[in-house]
Amino acid sequence: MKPEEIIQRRVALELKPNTLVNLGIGLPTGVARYIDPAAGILFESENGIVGLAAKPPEGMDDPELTDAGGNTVSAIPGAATIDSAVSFGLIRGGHLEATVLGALQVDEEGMLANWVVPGKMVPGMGGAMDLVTGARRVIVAMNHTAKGAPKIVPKCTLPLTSIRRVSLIVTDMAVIEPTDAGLVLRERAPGVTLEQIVAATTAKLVVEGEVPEMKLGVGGA
Amino acid sequence: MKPEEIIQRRVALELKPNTLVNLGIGLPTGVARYIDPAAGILFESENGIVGLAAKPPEGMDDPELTDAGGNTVSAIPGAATIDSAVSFGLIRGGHLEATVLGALQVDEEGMLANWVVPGKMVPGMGGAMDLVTGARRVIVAMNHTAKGAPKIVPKCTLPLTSIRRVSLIVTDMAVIEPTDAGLVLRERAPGVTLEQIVAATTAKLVVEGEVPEMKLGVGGA
Amino acid sequence: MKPHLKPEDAVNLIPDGASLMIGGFMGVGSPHRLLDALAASGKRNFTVIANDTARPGYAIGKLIRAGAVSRLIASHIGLNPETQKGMIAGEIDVELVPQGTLVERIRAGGYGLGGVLTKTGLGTIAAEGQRTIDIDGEQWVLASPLKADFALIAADQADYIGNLQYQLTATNFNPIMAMAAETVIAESREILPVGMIPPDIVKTPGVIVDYLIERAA
Amino acid sequence: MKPHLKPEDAVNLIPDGASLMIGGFMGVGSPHRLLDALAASGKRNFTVIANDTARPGYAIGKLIRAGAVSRLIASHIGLNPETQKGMIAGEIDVELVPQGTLVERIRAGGYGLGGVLTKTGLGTIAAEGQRTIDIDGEQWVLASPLKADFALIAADQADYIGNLQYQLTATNFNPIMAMAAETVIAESREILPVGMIPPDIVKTPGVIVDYLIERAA
Repeated sequence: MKPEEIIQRRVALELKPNTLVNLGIGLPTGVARYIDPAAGILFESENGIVGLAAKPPEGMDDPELTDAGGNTVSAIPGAATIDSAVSFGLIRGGHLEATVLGALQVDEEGMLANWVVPGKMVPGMGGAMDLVTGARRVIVAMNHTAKGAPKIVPKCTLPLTSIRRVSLIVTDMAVIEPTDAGLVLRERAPGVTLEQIVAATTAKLVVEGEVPEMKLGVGGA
Repeated sequence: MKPEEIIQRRVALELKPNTLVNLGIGLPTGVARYIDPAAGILFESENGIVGLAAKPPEGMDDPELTDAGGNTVSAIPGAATIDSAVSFGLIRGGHLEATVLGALQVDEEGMLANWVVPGKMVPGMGGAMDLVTGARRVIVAMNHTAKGAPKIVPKCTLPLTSIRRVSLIVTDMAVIEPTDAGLVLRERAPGVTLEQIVAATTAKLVVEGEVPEMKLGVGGA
Repeated sequence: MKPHLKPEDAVNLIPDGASLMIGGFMGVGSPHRLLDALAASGKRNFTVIANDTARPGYAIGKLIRAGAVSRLIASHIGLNPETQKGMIAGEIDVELVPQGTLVERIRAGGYGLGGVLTKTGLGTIAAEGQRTIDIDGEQWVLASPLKADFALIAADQADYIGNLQYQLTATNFNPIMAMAAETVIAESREILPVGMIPPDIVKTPGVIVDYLIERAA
Repeated sequence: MKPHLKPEDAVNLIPDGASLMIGGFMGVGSPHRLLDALAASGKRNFTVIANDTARPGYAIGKLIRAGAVSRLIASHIGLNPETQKGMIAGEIDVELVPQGTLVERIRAGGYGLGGVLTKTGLGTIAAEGQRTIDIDGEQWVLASPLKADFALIAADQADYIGNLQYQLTATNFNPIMAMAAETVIAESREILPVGMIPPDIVKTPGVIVDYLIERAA
């Protein structure tokens, strides 16, 4: 199983039936593949749609129906399209159950940096700051390291996306929950040892007893 | 001509073609009768309609199409219905050319009191405060006196509707413009003398030269 | 699919003392069947947030007549003397708010904003007890967000998953209130299969609606 | 009836140095014909307020490539390296604003509100230089309203008096921007006789639209 599939399948288990969820562009988008369609989970995109669905059949896409990356998408029966003010009303107002997004860094306090590398990459925050500040749960979905460099660090050196602590970190190696007591290691990816996780993490991890292996979502694309 | 018809016909001349106007319930509503339909003036009502029109034919009214007084109305072709937030966005955001409303008192500074008589009549301000604060022009349309008592007074004794000066006062006796120099008497109603106006007004009036007789709108219901 | 309830069962969800946002403008666009059931239920001590209290014994006026309202936040009560009497008698604690400020306060509550900055009411008794903020030398009234335990709203069309569409001036406060309450109960003239309300016509996405009222038997 | 203009004539209304709100999200729901004409006009020194600058040479990206933008207020420029280059070279003064704050700032400008109180960006570099307000012990970022000389927006249907309807995710910032500019120029896929867009479908009342762009010859 590819690292990103592990992450996507594990995140899929975090999403509650009949709730509204925002999946970031890239790796998080793929989480939708591992969701039971009967669970009634609604995906939204900050450019103004509730009820986003997968890419349309070849030749059937509509240029006025896109996700936040500008890619054409389809929609479920019962979708609703909304303006940007209503869209961020849903996000900021606590109506969004979960946002799933990538990270450049997450630190021991659960702070997230994911929008800018000063002097190098200044794309703008888009909707990320609203999502991380407003969603009821913030789930970071990312590879544990970037080119071998740990991304879970003692203290973010990059500018923060929000001063609100994220809810959960899901990587290809581990599931980690930021708490008042620090980053608690909750699960290991299949075949990954505690020692490997600790070695790939510069942040201090709290380990409480046995660390079980991840369960993975059973759906499939 | 009845006093209220004088007021309505005179106010009608103040309304500019192709603009958005709010007419208060009661006397101001009747201003619409004296507007040239070709002028493209759009009437709105704060409960959420742009393009309000007169009462529908008997038996053709719809209970879900009403003015701010809850009375059934009709609408022009090209009307738009909007929620209360958009409605007050139009009012507060400077998109409303004029509001025409009644008064309990107006004073020498052009301040308006029209929503409450403490201890006696506490109906609530409804949309009046937003209208008086937000409209580009505020036109007071009222009888010059109430049961013989002057309504244009040195200083409002009733609670103000806004600390924003009204643009014009049109009564059955006179047209008065509040300015930095005080209440300037601009016009007399047909057959009314300067002395009669002064006698019916406790506020100081500024009289500059000849005071011409009102022109009146020529349309008719 | 959303749970769908008879009005009298929906009313059982609402405890004494709950805060209720109620849609409508002089009863136009109010959830009448729900209000009938609530007034008949004998429940009381509600905080009601609404534009007005309609006329005596009509729409929200039924709750007033039933003595079910102990606190009211509204912009206008002039056409319901029973509300005014209740206020003067000290039975209803009434907070009068300019209509445009009221709708923005509800919106702020539902949209996660910290308050409303408006010129409306500035320097009048409507702003008494409220903070004013100086921004670059201009004064603004800071009005606080409003939220409620329940929003009781009325729509023209609903679908099975709670998407709502409104009609004409019956729209008014309904879509704004739907965003600002913990639990949203919607009464609709029609209830349609999913997909029958086009996405661009939906004003309230079903995901924020918790219960639909069944059609009348 | 609203004045209707060819894109190249509409562009003549816009002076060098004007502030422009431009609808669209990655070019979806942007007024493409108007942007083409504006980029070709040689006018420059614009302040652009928009969600993003799309991709190089596309939609608002055309204005960037033409060197017509000296100031930009946007939430995202990541997919247009030309904008980033212009920013780094000091040719474009870029203010990055969280998307939800950007849309509320525009709305506040158009709705006559004094600012936006949001938690978004609090304690981050996005809030640097901005005032925070303490409300009952909680901190909120106070973001200022935005207005513009022109809003250049795109609709799906217009009628002769300027009522506008939008489609799917091409809606985005368009109806909000239409409220916040001195002069509103709307480009629409269809232009219909008055009365063909039902009142409840109209998202932008024609009264705030100043000019329509004629259909392509």
